[in-house]
Amino acid sequence: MVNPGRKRLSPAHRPWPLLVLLLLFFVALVWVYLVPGSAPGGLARQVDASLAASGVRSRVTAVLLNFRGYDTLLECFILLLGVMVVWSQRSAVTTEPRQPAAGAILASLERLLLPLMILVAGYLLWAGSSQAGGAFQAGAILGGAGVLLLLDSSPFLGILPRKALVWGITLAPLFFLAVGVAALTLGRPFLTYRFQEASLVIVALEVAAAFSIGLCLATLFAGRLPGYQVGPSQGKPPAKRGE
Amino acid sequence: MSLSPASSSWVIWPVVVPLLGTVVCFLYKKKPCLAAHFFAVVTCGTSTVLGWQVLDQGVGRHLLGGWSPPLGISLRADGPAALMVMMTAVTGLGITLYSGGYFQSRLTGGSQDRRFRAQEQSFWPLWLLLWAALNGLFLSGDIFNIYISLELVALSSVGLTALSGKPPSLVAAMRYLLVSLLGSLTFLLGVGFFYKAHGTLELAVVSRVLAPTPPVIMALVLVSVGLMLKTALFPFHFWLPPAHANALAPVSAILSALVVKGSWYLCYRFWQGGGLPAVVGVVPALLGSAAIIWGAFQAFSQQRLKMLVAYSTVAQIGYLFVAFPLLADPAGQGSDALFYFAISHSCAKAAMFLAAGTFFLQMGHDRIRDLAGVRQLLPVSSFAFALGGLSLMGLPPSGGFIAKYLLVTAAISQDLWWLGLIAVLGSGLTAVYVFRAVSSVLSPHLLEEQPALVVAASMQWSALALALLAIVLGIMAPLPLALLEVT
Amino acid sequence: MALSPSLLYGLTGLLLFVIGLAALFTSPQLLGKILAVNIMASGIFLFLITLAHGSGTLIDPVPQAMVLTGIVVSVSSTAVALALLCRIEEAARPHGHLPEKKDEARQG
Amino acid sequence: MVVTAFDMLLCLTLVWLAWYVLASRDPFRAVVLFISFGMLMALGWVRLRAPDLALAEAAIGSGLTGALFLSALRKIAGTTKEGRRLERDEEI
Repeated sequence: MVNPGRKRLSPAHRPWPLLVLLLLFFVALVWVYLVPGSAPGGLARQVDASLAASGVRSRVTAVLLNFRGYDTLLECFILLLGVMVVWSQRSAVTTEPRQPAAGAILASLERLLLPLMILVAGYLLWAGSSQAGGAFQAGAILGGAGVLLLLDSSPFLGILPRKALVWGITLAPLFFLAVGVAALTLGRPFLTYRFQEASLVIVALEVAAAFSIGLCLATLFAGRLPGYQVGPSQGKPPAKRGE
Repeated sequence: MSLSPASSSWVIWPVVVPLLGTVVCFLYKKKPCLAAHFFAVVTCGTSTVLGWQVLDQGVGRHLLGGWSPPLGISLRADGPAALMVMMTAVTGLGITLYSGGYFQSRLTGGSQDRRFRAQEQSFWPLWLLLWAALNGLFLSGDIFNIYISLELVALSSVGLTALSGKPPSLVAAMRYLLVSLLGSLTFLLGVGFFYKAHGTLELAVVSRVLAPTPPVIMALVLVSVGLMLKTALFPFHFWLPPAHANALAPVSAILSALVVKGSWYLCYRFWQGGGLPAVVGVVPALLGSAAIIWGAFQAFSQQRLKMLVAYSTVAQIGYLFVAFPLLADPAGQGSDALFYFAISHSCAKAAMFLAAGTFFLQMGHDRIRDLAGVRQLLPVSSFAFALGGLSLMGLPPSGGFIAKYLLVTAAISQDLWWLGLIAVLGSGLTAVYVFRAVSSVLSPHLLEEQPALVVAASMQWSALALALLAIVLGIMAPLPLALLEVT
Repeated sequence: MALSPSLLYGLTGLLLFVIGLAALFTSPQLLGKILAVNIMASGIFLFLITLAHGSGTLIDPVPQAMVLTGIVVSVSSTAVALALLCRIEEAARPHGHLPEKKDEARQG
Repeated sequence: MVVTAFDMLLCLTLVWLAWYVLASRDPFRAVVLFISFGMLMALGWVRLRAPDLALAEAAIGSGLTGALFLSALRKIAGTTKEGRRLERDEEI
């Protein structure tokens, strides 16, 4: 990265023919985009018609967690997959420069921001049923709080027992699967929740999803397996060759 | 057209079971191998149930969340989808059995053991998640859901490719990831244009081209290009050989036998809907023909066995697209030929890559010239490799022969005789490079020293089972063809 | 056709996609390529959202849900790409210690 | 709704920033520009009446992705002998 041009995938440097082709492609895209579609409005009407039966008042949340809940299930697995791949690629050398302690600014920022972030996450989760907000945003804020802690070299991911972390990460996928399989055993299609339980199930799913998403994002940022961290502080050799 | 009225629960299990297995293998770090074998067998069982039910009751549907299509997502199990799920199940089970022995054989009590154990721990959940995503891809009836499944397939394949940790495989995995992301994003742009044109994400509606308006054509082009990038069709094949050849042995088999079939199958789905003139199908057919010739030429000039097998995949992907012009006639046998290529290539290529991986592990290298004499040491694997090669060439009793026979008869009946000519020419070219590899593996040359056998028996026999299946597919052709009839 | 905000943002999105595509092909650095993919994704998201404004006041929530999902997918793939990038840079270090040949041979 | 000068300015800035991010030779500078690109995208989502997305983009698309890029840069700099100087305060 520091040596520009040391590694490149394509040897071509300034391929003008390519740029001309891309320009033509852009013109074609714009031309097609300007042709009016035959179905303006998309699925808005269908969503509105079924909103009452979905158990939530926010239309986006209804789509995400009820109408297209299967997409959201797979999405939780994508985050889990990200964590699995990042962990499998753990670095051979963890000579990451660990700063001894954060500066005063970061420390006070953290004291001020952390409770606020957790509060905001809770609010977003609660607001998600009726207006903007929901599990993803709340999870993202929680993840942000985790990143802030990690920036301060707080070893919270390291202190956390490995089991707890791993279970926390898989909470949302497991819970989603459990809800789906429960519906199957009751003789309904996968991930069906009827109106009476819908709001309850959706709230529970949202809490689980927010929690897991937050933990996954913070773990992705940390980028290493807990308990694996080999730092000078632990007195082990700093490099595990050949990992 | 037979549709079961209610949602049939057997449609969803082949997706749910491996997903559960992923979580269990991720949590249960002590013996992930045991858990993975259990879930692989159960997935295989549910996939067989799916195949049997489709044969018995016709097309199965599952409305996820109880919402019907324009609003919700539906899974649809028809003949082709069921055949692909079955193909993944059978090949996947063989690869799972092989991997168990493979990871066991690599533990020698040396300093590398810790690293090999870590690789095994990461391998099992990634492989099961990939399996679930492939099944989801084959069954899905919603194009945005297909996008998510494609991303799942791509990311887990990249993770598996990079698992070996060698610099060449890391670079190959990075290139694979970038190409995959480019393909997915192009696909997503196409999904956007489809949504603009049709106002729905349902695959069955979207793939039926009634009036070729500019947005529909643009969407189809974008989706096809994205999928061809991911399938590594000829001009886009550059990323495939290094990624497939430098991965761990079971991973090479997974990538070559199964992963490329996922995006190819979707391409078929978008083209088979009908309404496209036969002339349009000539473009993929020409690219496919180029792939057959170029891939065979490159395979012949390789020095490493795994590179040879990887370039042979480039050539065989060509066959998967050559029959596309035949799809314009729904009564023709074009799609039968395509699917027969897919399933027999899956078994044969998995067997060849698994056998090549066994040679590599035993000998410590895979240079074709120095492999002479390996037959004495590993007779079962050598035989499996040769049988796989026979099926690729398309010699009579094998599945590859049936596929080529179907292709040639369909091509002649539709007056596209040049397609048949290419299939025959391709067979000849395949024979040349397969002969080069097999003659070295089976040569009567004696090894100077007899090293101790380090590979587990399950590694040899699982490869042989897959190779035999590739041959037997030629004899039991009526069964898969009957399954394909269900649409 | 009058230029509505959604049309303007849609065209911007398509332009971003093409710019990202160009950079993906021409950028000499891997980090640049990863950034390019992210910008392409942003462009597509912008394009998708404008599809929600088809008919006047009623906004279609489905593209919004699609984009929300897409954002999470893209952060996950970016994390994977960056992890790989770190490993590659590490392996290419001038004084890096790569595993010895003997061990490499056993990875087939 | 009509196109306001704000929309025009926002779109132009987005395109200009994207170009700048991708043309920049200095990886650190490119990443910082990318984070500001994400923040402006969030503004765009507000204009397109998608507040959910604005929140998600600001938190995930810009904030967390940016943090990921910065931490990757730091790791690379840490493994390279003549790594680029990264001061602690730059990372916030």
